[in-house]
Amino acid sequence: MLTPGFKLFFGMFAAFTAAALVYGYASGGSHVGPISLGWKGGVGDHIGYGVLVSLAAASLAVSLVLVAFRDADSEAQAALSGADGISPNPAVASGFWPVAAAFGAGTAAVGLVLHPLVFGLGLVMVVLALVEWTMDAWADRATGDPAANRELRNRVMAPVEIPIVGALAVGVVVLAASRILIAVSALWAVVVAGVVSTLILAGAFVYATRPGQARKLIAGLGVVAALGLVVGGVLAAVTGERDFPHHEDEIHSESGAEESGAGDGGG
Amino acid sequence: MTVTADAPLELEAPPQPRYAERPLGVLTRPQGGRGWRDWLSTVDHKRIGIMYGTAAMFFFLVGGVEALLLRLQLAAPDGSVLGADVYNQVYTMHGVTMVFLFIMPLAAAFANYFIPLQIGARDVAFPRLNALSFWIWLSGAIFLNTAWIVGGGGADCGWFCYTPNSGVAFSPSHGVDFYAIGLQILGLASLISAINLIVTCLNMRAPGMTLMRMPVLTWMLLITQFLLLFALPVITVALFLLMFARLFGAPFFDPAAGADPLLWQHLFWIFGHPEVYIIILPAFGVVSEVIPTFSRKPLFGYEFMIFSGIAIGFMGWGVWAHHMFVSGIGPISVAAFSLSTMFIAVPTGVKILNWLATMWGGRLRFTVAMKFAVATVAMFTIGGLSGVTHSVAPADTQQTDTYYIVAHFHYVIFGGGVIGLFAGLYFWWPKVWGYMLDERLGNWNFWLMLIGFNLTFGPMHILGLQGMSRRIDTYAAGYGFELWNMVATVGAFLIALSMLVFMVNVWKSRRTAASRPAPGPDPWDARSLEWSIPSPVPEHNFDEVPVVRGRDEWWHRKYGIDDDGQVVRVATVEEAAQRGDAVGVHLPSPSFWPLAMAVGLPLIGYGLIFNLWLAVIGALIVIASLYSWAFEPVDDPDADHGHGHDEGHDGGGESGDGPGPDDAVGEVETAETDEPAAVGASEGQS
Amino acid sequence: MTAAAAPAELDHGTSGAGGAAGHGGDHGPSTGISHVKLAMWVFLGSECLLFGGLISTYLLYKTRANGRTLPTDVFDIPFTSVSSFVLLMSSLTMVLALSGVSRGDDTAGRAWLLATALLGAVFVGGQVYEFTSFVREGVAFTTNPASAAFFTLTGFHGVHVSLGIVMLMSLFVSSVKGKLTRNNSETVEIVGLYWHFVDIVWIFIFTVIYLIPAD
Amino acid sequence: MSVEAAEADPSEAAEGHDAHHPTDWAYVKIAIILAAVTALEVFTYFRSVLDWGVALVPSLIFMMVVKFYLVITWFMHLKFDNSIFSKMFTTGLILAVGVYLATLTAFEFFG
Amino acid sequence: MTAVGEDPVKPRPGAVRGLFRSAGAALAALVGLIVSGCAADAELDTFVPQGPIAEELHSRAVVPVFAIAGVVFVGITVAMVWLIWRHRVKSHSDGDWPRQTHGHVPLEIGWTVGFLLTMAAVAVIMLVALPTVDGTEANAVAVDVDGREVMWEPTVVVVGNQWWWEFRYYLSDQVDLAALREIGDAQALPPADIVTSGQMVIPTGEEIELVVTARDVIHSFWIPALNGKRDAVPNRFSPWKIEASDPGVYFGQCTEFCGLSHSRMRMQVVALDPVDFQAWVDRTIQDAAVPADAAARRGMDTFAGICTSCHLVEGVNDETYAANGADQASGAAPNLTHFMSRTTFAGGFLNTYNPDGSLNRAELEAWLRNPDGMKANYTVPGEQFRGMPDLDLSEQQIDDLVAYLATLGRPPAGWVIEATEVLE
Ligand code: HEA
Ligand code: HEA
Ligand code: HEC
Ligand code: CUA
Ligand SMILES: [Cu+2]
Repeated sequence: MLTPGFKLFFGMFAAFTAAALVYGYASGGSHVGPISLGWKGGVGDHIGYGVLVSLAAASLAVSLVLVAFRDADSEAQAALSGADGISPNPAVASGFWPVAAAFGAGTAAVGLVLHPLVFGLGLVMVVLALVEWTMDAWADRATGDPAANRELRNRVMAPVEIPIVGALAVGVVVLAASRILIAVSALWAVVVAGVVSTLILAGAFVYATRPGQARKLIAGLGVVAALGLVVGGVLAAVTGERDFPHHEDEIHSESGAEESGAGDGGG
Repeated sequence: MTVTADAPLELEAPPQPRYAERPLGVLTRPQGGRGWRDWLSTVDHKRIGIMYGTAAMFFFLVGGVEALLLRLQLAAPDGSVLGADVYNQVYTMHGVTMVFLFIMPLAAAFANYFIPLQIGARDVAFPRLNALSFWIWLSGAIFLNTAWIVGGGGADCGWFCYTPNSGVAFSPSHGVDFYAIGLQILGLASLISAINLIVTCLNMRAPGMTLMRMPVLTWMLLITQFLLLFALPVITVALFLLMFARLFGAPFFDPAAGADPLLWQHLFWIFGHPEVYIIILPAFGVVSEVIPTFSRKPLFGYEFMIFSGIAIGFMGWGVWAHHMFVSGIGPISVAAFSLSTMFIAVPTGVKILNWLATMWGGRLRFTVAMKFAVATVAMFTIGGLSGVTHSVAPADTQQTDTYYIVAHFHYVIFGGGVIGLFAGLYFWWPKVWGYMLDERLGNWNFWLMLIGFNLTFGPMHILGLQGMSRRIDTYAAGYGFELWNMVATVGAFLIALSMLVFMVNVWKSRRTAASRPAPGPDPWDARSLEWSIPSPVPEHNFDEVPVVRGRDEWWHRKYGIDDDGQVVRVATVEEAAQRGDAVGVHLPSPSFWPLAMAVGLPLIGYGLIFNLWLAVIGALIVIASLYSWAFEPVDDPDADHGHGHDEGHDGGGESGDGPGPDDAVGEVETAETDEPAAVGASEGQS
Repeated sequence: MTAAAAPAELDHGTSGAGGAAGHGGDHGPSTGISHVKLAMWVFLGSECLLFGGLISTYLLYKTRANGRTLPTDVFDIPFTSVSSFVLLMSSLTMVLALSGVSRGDDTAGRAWLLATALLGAVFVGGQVYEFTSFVREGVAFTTNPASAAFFTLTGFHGVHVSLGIVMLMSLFVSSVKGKLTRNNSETVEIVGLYWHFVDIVWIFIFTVIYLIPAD
Repeated sequence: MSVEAAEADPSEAAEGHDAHHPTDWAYVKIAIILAAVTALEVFTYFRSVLDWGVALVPSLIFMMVVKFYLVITWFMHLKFDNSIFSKMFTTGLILAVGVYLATLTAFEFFG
Repeated sequence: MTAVGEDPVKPRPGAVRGLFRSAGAALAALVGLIVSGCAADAELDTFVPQGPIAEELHSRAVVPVFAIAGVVFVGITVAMVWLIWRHRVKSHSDGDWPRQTHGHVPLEIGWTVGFLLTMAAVAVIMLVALPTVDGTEANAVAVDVDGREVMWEPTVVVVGNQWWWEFRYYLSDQVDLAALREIGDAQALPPADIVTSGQMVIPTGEEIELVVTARDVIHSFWIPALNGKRDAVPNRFSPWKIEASDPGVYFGQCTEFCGLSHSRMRMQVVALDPVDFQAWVDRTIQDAAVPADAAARRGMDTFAGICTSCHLVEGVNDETYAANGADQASGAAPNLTHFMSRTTFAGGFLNTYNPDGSLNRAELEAWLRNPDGMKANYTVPGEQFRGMPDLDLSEQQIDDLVAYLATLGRPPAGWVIEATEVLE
């Protein structure tokens, strides 16, 4: 039985290990050095790598201890208290949140040395995971009725999750589309936007009007298209933007105000 | 005035809060009751109205103390009570506080409390949105005033905050940021409330309550809501631009980048002028209820009163540049706006004469409320007439930005708006609280206020014509300003004294309420529907939704006119009034989400000013509350209302059978299911 | 109920109609229309002044270059035309979604809802692209009054579209969960009104800001 | 701003809601018109092909108004719905157009 | 002092004026009485016009509209008092009900039309009076500029700054409104023949066109005795005009809130008869000269070292000034070339001379010692200055500077000094 405590620390172990690896290479390590704890080759920054590896080791150790002693495990507790069955408190639903939280923490730690953005990302992950985890844990014990518990959990979390997930979904489409458009030439941008929207229209039309087979086909195609969009977006982002003519030097006579030397963005 | 409703409100046994038996712990839906916590989650339009009123009176004291500081500084030449810097902040915050945090919410209090009662409804169209409006307003008000503490001082740019003086370069403290963001928050509150009340007026009227039977107060409040509806987006745009200019360096008002400083002025005054009618129309409505009651005559020329109100509302949109006569907009614009401005005197004059004609031949009984109402007419006329002297643009070049203007607008705002609303306070006090205000103290209050007011602002006419500029923190001796400034300061303290008397009156009247006879439903022998139900008003307002057959419905239930044209009583108040004892009337369930959502908005504000993370947290709170709200059923399934009384009871015995049990309240609720769509959309505002 | 004692005809109102008898005791909305729909229309009336203010700001400032590049110099009309077209077609899909839902045809409703949201997303994506390219070409938010007004106006519109998309997605989700039925098709109608409004604002912007040449 | 007309008969209004709504095909037709007008609008941009001269701005405005009108009447159902909606909306619209046109004009007259 | 009693304005055609004139005169006389009774020398009094423009404005616009408003006020008030007196009762007894009147349409129409007609009259008043302040009159003043006769179309460019006014005279190369609008920016005005601040000098009997603008925020130019006010808006050049009939000093105050020391932003117009005016031009068109006195020379050096980053003394430090530019948000500080020729300084707010005509050393020194103490300002290091900063001058430096400043320009006539005597 994997207890939550185990999950947390094992997640942290995983994250710190990954962090150590990334950091080992990123700071200038070579070959298999970082994988082999510096046995075959070296790592860049020894101190940082060392800290991360020891953190990973510590987490692993704690996680093992926790699973060995079966903390907070209802079965264990039942056994301890001498009851002959599992207590009416239902088993804690298993969840990935501890792992996610730990992974976030690891990411944040890496961010500390790598880049503030990564740190922020990690922090956000930790917070999100902790919130979700807490809510799950709380809801799981709220009443004796799992359905009511789920309901309760949803009542609290859905208002946060739905808009965020919705915004993320839209954000992905928007981001991917804009990356693609900006990677291709101006003319192609027109074509891409036109084609994509025509496809959406056509797809919806077919889906809405043709029952049966066509529907499934469209749904399938839709999934493919969505994947394509994401992949395209990533590719486009990697390719980078096309070249833009820069108009900086154009001077407009009717600007209204004489150019006062300071005018840089009018800030 | 305090929020907690003690003795008088507990006439009926309140349902006990049932937190204890609730199964699901912390996030349960509030149940409603009479404890203080229930005020936080209430969606009852009456309680919301009371909260608006209480908060407004609090801010009246704040703005009033600011005014007293101004008057102290100006009492004598070379005053040294406040430095120039502080003076500028104080007068700015005085204007902003009085306009946005006192008189508008006080009018909102009347709107919330009395529109549903006057049209015979159980609540407003969107009860939770109503609560939301209040909480947003309150959080905005608090936000605005925290500038004193965390913003490095209040805004110091004047209440119309002309650019570029309000840009970062010229006003580097955060005061103006608080102004720009705070007013947006307040605007959002008023916008939501305007939509809500418009729908309420149009859609929730009792059977038979046609538009041309609506009481004048409701009518004026409705017009006010339309003005708010259309004026607020304009200032929102202005504030938005200002905010972007200050926080992100957008050159909207930067002359060096070629921007035009007059853009702000146009946007501000397109809002600003309708705003002054937003301030005055509710008071007009109050006066139109009080004068007929105490003249024992119906309002003279009802239709003309309504249409002149509408006309004022419309014309108010075409005059804004009269605040810019000297700003260099060119002679053609000046002439056009000067002309349009003058003619507002026509519908306003129609109102004045109709009030006089109502009194003409009446039996005028001068209760305190009546005194206030009549004083409103007199004082407003003075202010209106000085307004007409401004409207002549060439003459205004001598007047603008002097104390003559300050005199004008205090006469219309205080003499018209505030005194008018005080008439309303005295008039409806027994309806709201179940006890009368003491008339003797009320008289002291009235006379002190009237005399103090005229002593304060009367001399400002002279000061202005003698050339005293406004917004100056000191003036020199020898220009002839000394005497009248001193008089004005003395007057201001008389007003303060009158306010103290008012507070004593409230306190004393309440303490002695139990030992005096209860006012009953209709202490003044009044005319509109709210007087047909008990005082204080029971939570469900009407036992039975009344069926309306004419104007002044309640009066007609008490009196008839015989063949000689004589008034005869057909029913006593006791016979005609509702008892307020209906049980189990279906009411919308309370909710915490409006409050929660309102808390998020100032966080966004602070975030924009200090640290964007805060804004993210604020936004999360807002969004989460919004969705929680959307998922929350309008009707709490766990709440036990009903008792089987629902059906048929509201139907009102005589009204026969409609298709199905579609009582007004039921309609509220089904409709409300979709509310978040509207909310989500209005979010786009901020 | 003693009200019955009231005299029979006391109507001084100008309209004779609307007496109790005429209404058959109906206590529903006095106008017979839904609160929310009325509220939405009232709100849209207000929005006119909001967008009007931003549009006017841009029109006032559109040639104030502060010696630098104007938005009009970098407009990509062909692309914006496609964007406009996309948004216009999303209005069509929106109506079809409403029509589907109120017919009880959930599949169609869902498909069109999703299509509307996607078209909206393509539009916003196009706007992000447009903004980026403008910035690359030397027209940033603070470049001059014209650019600031341009970005504020179109950005504000973009935010409106995005909010609309989130609403549409929420509808889509509840439809998938089976909570959006013919009975509450009015919700779709309300969101639709908002959506079409955002579309007509763009109709206005496209003509007045993009197509009419700035002299 | 009278809504007297709106007070006719609620039940009928509620029913009318479904009864008078156009068919999907009608919507598609409207969309086709809209698309065509848009195409025409865009066409004006290619002045090398056809120069509209002084007619350009008026025709653009005209086309815009047509599109605007079609969307609000058909897609937003103003044509079929209670007239109170139109009143609310057009009040805002007219105010906005009037007030802002006046403002922009005022900037022209500065002299 | 009442403006109406001596009203010299030829009666204008227009029924309205005739109608309301007598009532107006009576009312205005009453108001004038109150005003004059309490103000010994109220230099800002708007009811004491001193030049033809202000007088016309007063008699054509102010008096008639006040008269109409007064009549309406009296009417309404009398009606109201009468109603209250006539119809008041102590209490309402059950049987005592008046006749229930609901309205009277002819009456309503009647008073609506009555108001419409009244307002139409007010409209006529406005339209008649508007050209008084807005129209311009083509005129020219012969001015001798460095021995050259110039027909000066009397225009003064008025520039608001935080918190002082600058007045620019373009005599030889005249600029007009259109040209200035072409330039578009008050921070980039072309050099002028005479630049002064705080005090505008004009010839009597001539309509002076003003072009009002500002360099930083909005201000408003107002000399109540000579005309109403006009805002000074950055990026905008607005026409305005003033005219004084008699020689004298006319006081004014900036009336648009412009930040911290708005209340201390004042100005005067000194009207001189044409001969004196020419003499003033002759004096002030000259550049400053290097002083002979040793202390003043030391002062000049100090000035060159410290003050020229903001102040210009023409003929002495043009280059340094051009090189340093101004640290002000407005890009400008008062031009001190003829400092002594004006009787007030620091935004028309402090006296340059004592009443006996001697230099007001105390205030000048105090100003140099701590300008902020005399007139609040924002001079935070690192930010753009608005106002004159505290420069940490030693007493020696201050003495020297005062000695130097005293050499810049010559004092005006004694009566001007006497008439100015601003009240702080
Ligand atoms: C409650 C608020 C309120 C109201 C109702 C009014 C009403 C009017 N106002 Fe006022 N006004 C303000 C609040 C208000 N105002 C404020 C706050 C400012 C200053 C803002 C600032 O600068 O800070 C201001 C400033 C202001 C100015 C700008 C002054 C300046 O800065 O230069 C002008 C100019 O025209 C003006 C005109 C009018 C007019 C013509 C009316 C008319 O509506 C008045 C109509 C009423 C009457 C005329 C009296 C009754 C009528 C009769 C008895 C009929 C007979 C009369 C005649 C035929 C003449 N007002
Ligand atoms: C609703 C609007 C409203 C109201 C009610 C008032 C009320 C008052 N105002 Fe008003 N005022 C404005 C709106 C209002 N004002 C606006 C918009 C401006 C323009 C701002 C600007 O230029 O930007 C302005 C500007 C303004 C100025 C000009 C400042 C300047 O230009 O430099 C002055 C100066 O005297 C002034 C004075 C007063 C006074 C004495 C009162 C009094 O009537 C207040 C009376 C109330 C009280 C006194 C409260 C009661 C207090 C107690 C009971 C507590 C007792 C406490 C003690 C005795 C300490 N106000
Ligand atoms: C950073 C700019 C700055 C510097 C340096 C500066 N001044 Fe000033 N000075 C000003 C400004 C701005 C004013 C106008 C202040 C006002 O009226 O509010 C002014 C006003 C004056 C005046 C009054 C002028 C008038 O006509 O109103 C005198 C005299 C003066 N300064 C002298 C000096 C002397 C002497 C020095 C050098 C020791 C000096 N100033 C340095 C900015 C400066
Ligand atoms: Cu300058 Cu006020
Ligand atoms: Cu106004």
